[in-house]
Amino acid sequence: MYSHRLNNLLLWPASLALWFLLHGCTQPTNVEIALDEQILHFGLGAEPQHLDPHLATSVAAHNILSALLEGLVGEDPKTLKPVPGVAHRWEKSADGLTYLFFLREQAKWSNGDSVTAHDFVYSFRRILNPSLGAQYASMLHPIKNAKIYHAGEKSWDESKVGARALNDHLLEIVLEYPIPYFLELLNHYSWFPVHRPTIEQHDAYARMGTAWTRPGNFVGNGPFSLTSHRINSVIETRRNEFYWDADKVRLQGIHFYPIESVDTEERAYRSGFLHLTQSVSADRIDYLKEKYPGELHCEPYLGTYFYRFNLQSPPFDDLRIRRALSLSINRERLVDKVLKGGQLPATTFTPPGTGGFFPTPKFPYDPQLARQLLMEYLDEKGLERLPPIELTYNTSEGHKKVAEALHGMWKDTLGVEIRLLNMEWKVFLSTISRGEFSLARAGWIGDYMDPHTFLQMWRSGDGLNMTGWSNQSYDAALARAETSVSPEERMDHFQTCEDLLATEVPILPLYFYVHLTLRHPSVKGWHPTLLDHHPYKHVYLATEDEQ
Amino acid sequence: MNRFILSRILQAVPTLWVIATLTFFMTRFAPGGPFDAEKTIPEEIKVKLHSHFGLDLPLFDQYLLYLKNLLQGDLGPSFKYPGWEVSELIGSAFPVSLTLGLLSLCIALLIGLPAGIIAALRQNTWLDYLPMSLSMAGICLPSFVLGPMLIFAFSTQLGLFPPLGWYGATDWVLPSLTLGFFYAAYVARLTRAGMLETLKLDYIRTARAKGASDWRIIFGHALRGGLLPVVTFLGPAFAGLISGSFVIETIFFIPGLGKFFVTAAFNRDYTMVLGTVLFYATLILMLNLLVDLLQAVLDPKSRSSS
Amino acid sequence: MSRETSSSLGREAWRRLRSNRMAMIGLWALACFSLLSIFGPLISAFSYDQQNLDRVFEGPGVEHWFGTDNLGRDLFARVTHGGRISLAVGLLATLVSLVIGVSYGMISGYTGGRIDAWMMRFVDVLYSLPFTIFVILLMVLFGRNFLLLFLAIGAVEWLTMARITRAQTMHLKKAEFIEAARALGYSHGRILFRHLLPNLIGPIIVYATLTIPAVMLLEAVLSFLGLGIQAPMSSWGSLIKEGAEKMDAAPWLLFFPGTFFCLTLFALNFVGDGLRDALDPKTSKD
Amino acid sequence: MTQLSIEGLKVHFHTREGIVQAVDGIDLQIEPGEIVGLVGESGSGKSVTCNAVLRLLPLPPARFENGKIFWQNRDLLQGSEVAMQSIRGKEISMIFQDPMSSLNPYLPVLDQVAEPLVIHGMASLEEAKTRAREMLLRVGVTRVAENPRAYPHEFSGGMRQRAMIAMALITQPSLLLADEPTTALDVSVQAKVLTLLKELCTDLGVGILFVSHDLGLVAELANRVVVMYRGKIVEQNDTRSLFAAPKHPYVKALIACRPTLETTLNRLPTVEEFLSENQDNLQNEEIPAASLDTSDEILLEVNKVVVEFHSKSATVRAVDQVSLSIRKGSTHGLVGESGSGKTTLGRAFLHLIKPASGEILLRGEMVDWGNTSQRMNFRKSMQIIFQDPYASLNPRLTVEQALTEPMLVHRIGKDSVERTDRAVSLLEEVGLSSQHLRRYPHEFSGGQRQRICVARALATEPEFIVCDECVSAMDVSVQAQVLNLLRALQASRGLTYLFISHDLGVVKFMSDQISVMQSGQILETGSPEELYRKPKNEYTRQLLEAIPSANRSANF
Repeated sequence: MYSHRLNNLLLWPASLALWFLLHGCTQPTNVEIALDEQILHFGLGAEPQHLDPHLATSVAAHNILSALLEGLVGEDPKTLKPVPGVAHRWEKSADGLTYLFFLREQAKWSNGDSVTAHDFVYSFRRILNPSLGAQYASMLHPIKNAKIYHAGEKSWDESKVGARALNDHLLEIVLEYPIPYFLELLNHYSWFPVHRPTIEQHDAYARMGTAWTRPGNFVGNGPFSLTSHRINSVIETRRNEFYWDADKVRLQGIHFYPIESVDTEERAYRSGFLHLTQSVSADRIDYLKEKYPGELHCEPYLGTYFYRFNLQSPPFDDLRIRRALSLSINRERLVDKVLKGGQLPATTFTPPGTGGFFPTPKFPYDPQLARQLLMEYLDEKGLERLPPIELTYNTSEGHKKVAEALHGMWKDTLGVEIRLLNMEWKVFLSTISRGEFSLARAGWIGDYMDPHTFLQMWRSGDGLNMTGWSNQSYDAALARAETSVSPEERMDHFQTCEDLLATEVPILPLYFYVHLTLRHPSVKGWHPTLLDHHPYKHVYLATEDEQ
Repeated sequence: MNRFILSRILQAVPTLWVIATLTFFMTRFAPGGPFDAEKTIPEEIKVKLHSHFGLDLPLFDQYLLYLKNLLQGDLGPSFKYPGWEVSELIGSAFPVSLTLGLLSLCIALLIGLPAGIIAALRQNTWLDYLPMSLSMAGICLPSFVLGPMLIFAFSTQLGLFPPLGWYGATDWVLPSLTLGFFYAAYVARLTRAGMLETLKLDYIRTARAKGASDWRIIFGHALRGGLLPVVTFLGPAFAGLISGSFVIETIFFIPGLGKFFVTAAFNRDYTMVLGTVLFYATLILMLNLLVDLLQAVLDPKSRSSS
Repeated sequence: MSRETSSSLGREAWRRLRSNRMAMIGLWALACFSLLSIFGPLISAFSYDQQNLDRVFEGPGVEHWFGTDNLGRDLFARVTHGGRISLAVGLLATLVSLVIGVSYGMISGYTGGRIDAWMMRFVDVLYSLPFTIFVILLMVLFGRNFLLLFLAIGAVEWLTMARITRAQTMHLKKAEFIEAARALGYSHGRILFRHLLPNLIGPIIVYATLTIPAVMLLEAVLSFLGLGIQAPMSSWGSLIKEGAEKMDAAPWLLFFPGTFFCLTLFALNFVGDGLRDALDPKTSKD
Repeated sequence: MTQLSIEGLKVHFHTREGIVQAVDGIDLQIEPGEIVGLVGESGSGKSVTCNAVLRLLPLPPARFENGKIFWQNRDLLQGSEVAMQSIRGKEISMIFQDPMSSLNPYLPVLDQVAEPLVIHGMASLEEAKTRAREMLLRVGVTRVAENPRAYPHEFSGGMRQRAMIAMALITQPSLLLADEPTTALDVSVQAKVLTLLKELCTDLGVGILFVSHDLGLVAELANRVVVMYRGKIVEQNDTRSLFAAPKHPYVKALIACRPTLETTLNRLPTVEEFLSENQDNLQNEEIPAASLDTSDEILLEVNKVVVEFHSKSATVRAVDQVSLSIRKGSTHGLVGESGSGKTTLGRAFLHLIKPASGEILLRGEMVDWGNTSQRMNFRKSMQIIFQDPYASLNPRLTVEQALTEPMLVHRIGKDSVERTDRAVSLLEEVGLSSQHLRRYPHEFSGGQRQRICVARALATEPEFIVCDECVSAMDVSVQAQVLNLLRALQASRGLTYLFISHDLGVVKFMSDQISVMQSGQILETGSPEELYRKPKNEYTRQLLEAIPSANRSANF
């Protein structure tokens, strides 16, 4: 009825497609250009909430702040042992309570100002200032009287806080009690200095959410300086010429990309957009191992994946049931067959090697004993079978997979029916903190290289305990570990704590985290570390042959 | 006409007020707060944070304060990114979403209109069945499937377009296609239906009786009437298009608005939730107005009545 | 009015539907999918949650017809089990949204005037409210009720339905047979539900067939918020979502649930079109 | 030389229900400049013939089975579509029935009128517009002079049809196909448009094929009349001879069954009666003056009724202070042209539209609308029959449902069996039978549907029925049947009618009293004879004059 000329309409989309075909020619990738430019393209995982070291709380923030700022000491790129940073040397008193830091005179802010001991005192004072409301202020509580000042009742001078600038380049820090890992602690961003004139210019001393962390305002003392920040897009840094060790810094800049989706991040890596990914989807491990054998890295990480029991309500008020559930988990199999990322089965709560602590493995796999314990319990209660148990977790593919796998294991060995309940993150948090759960997923990442960061949370009534478990021997052992000076003694006390956790089973450690990452072979000077810290000044980009 | 626009804008104000009020109280009654995290915050710091954001005031006072600020055009600071104003974040993401939305709209129209017109003219031939089946597929194919599929084909296999990012024109192609395809499917269906309806009308016969060619009949006479349902659909759809798509932004790593819409709720970023909701509502109200105006342009009858 | 006439009405429609070839193909396909969903899990040698950690990510084969997933579960069992849930949710939730949307839209359009304006402003408001927060609040108020799933889905999907119905109602209420009904002294309820509603059925059915896929995918979103299907149960929405993530490593994980999903929607579309024609007495007999 | 020659044309429609032989072998010639009237009722194939000439029929379902159409010795059915396009609008133009829908609502009228010149390359766009403007002024569409960008909806129906004529004639074609061009127009407008058409075509030397169902109208215009019936030509002759001595019974019937101003019969003859062997029924009694049995009791009275419509910009008074009283058992006719407010008044009688002020008294009583039983009682006693029997029946209800539902609502009949029985007797009363109970409205012809509407109106056993243009859309033969039915029911049931129509002949045939309405007001009221013989009002006189003379009296 209508003439064939209409078929011309079909040509429209076709010609458009052709146009794009011709123009969509391939360009060199980020990674290829980077060899000349020496720019590291870094998958950040998430947009950091704050770029203020005293307010920051995330891994993402650490990854950026450790490029922009430098603490009193630095880290060895392989061992993370303290090496000179802003302080070129330090002295420790015999009782382990007083530290003297000798600051190098060449240390400069990115605007050319000198970094002085006063800057550090100012920074400590700022983070401890109760008006700022810094979440990590307690990291500085080891400083003498810092807690008193932080409580807000007394002024800085009245509190006699143990941090003083003896002169422009000499800083004295007096501790409340001796801390073996004090120098390691200094690499946490809460100890980093801030530039006083900048803070004052933006009235940010006691206020969060000011513009001082914006590019153009931010003055740092690290190897890199902030040049641009677009939310959800990119944070760009450039080599800081004023950095005292600038000659050693080989990278010209680092670009951080907050790509939240692991799949997108993986595609970004594969297309040469990124040098490094923040993580890798667990389901992709097999595939990537095969395709990118030398580029997929599974590095141990200072974190434990576990479940909390709620001891306040049946059936987990009974030790036998808690033990039975624990004994019937084949952690080896969970790690090998389900997670497949090289994670270690957790038979202790503290990851082995944390601050030199290697706890004795407990939490065995013994289905026989598990069944026996369950039978005993059921007989005693006169039950036919255990009523279904609710397992609460926050929505995520990874958590779901583990939960589903455990669901299968418990069903097979014990015949116990588990109901999985997933929740949106904030609902999950508020549900757990109100104690409205019976079995709940949890994870803990250590803040510093010491077992204390793990074991302190199981103290009776600790805000993070939430299991309702309280044990006086545990509390006592932990208190002794905190005050003891001798490393061996401390380890013994920590071991006592671990033993108590294994016999009382208020929690169900499942596996130790690994840091799964894709890393391009051209990234050099990058070493696996437990805290996933990688001092950028040692990193550079080179092809295989040039070393 | 001006009076009409003005009265519509005045009507929008109470609607926006109701939306703001409901959203305000809904977000506050949802469990969990903006500062809840796995590592629980000490109580005294929480108090500090609450007082900084004014959360320590009685709820109703907070509400009044919010309205007061809102009237001055101040959406407040984001809770999640405290260094940033909500309006600033929306303002920086909107151009991205607008670009993506406009491109997708172009794609939707470039694919949808010809497909719908051809299908209508060649009703019950393969030129009808093929585009209509494809459009059915387009409607039921979720973007989280289509996106990765397009990436696999055009980026991984053919290496034509980058798989992610929002830096240059080549980055725009795949996300716009992904987003536009769904709308193209709808546009094709609506165009086909509208054209079929219009081609039956008497005035098309009049045009034929004048000796007009097919081309002239379609473009000179039929298209305008046939496109009215498409225009009606595109109003609200366009609001959806340019307010960003979380899925597509995530897949392609695009710094658009959609992410704020979704994550603000998950983060309990109260001000951001309100900001995005009000932004979206305003957008919808404005676009509905625009559609009415556009209809007036297309349809002289409604022009004189309004 | 009598039972006899209404059943003959149904018979008549059924007879017309039967003569529509595409609709019958669609209907058969739907019947097959439904049967497969009901009996599939029974004929499968595996249960949907039975894991075999030694046989993960196996492609389709003799033992596992559709292959296995990341926990070594049989995909055939999971797809058919998911069909039960997706079909039930898709149809029931769409029904809920239809009931709400159509009633609301009809009343709004029929009443007209100021009430209509207010009712539509209310729809505008609901369109804009944040869905995530809304669902979370629902769960806080009512707990994790399965019925809530329908309520939550209905709560979003009815809005568009209401708008469409309203527009059609406003158009239809000027028809002379509605005026005749008023002249005959019929009550508003009778006019709305006996005279307006049957004449709205065409656009309603067409829109409903487009709503079902949206609902099935929405179910997956809601399960993210913890409402709806809990792991290890499956639904097509969640299987497709998981499959999309593993598309290049294990394509069958997307292919099978995706195919079932798409074919069902095609079938529904044909049945919807057929039903619309069959319920319209104007369509010719042959 | 014969300009257009149709030879043995057969057009069939292949539908799912089967083959419809729309045009079944006709021969027709038109000489240059000749005006030929093609008359027939709906479904007779007249429009199909007309559309077939320009090949405007949808193919499928239509199919040319046989025959040739020669236009200046070229067979139009053989040429290509493109060749056809060059004939359409240039050599042969066409105008259509409904000027409301035949103009593109989205384009300015001027552009549309100019378009044929542009399409056929006869003028540049600018020149075409100038010429279109001249043409529009010539046909009396002066508005384009004020506003060249005026759109169709800004014009009245008559003006639009004038524009259509301008558009058809702007290329000075040799033949104009006019398909029911005045059917949708008011009588007074119709007369003007016809005059215009005739003058223009004579001036320009354009031949016309004038298609209409109205024999009287065709007689005004055509030199020669061709009558079609069921796809065949039953009679053709020059106009005068055809009217003077119709040969075919169908043609005789067509002439007879239309009520004219002169009609004084009690009931109208119908086509069936003419076509059937037995023509005895045709002997009809004349109505003796004032023989109708009407009482003096006033059934319905309206006082100073005002109905207003509010739009955004203005308030329109559709009915302005109308007062009327109707005696029980009588028929009150209401005549007026479209927009006069007669339909609104009818609706207001039934409270389907709420009057802004004034009172409506049934048996001298006001109805309290808040009182359910009073309201229901009012609804039961007052019914309405609409113009379009198709639109006024719910397409999804069977006849049985449509008829029993009012009984159910008004609690007539004790159970469904009894109601169904009553429905059957109602059907029989309107001339249908129980076998129609289970059918849907679309399965009936227009006349049958209107009978169903009548039956439904009767279902509540009303005393008063508003007949709102209830035969206006019908062919004369069907119209006669329905009018006869209404009169018969009035006689048997003692019904009171308000009979609204624009057709003065029909109103006169039906009514005891007639009111003439214009612009929402009643100009005059009187008995039919008075009104038609001695109209007091100027407007009434104009209305009467506009009627084609053949329709004023049966004896042409």
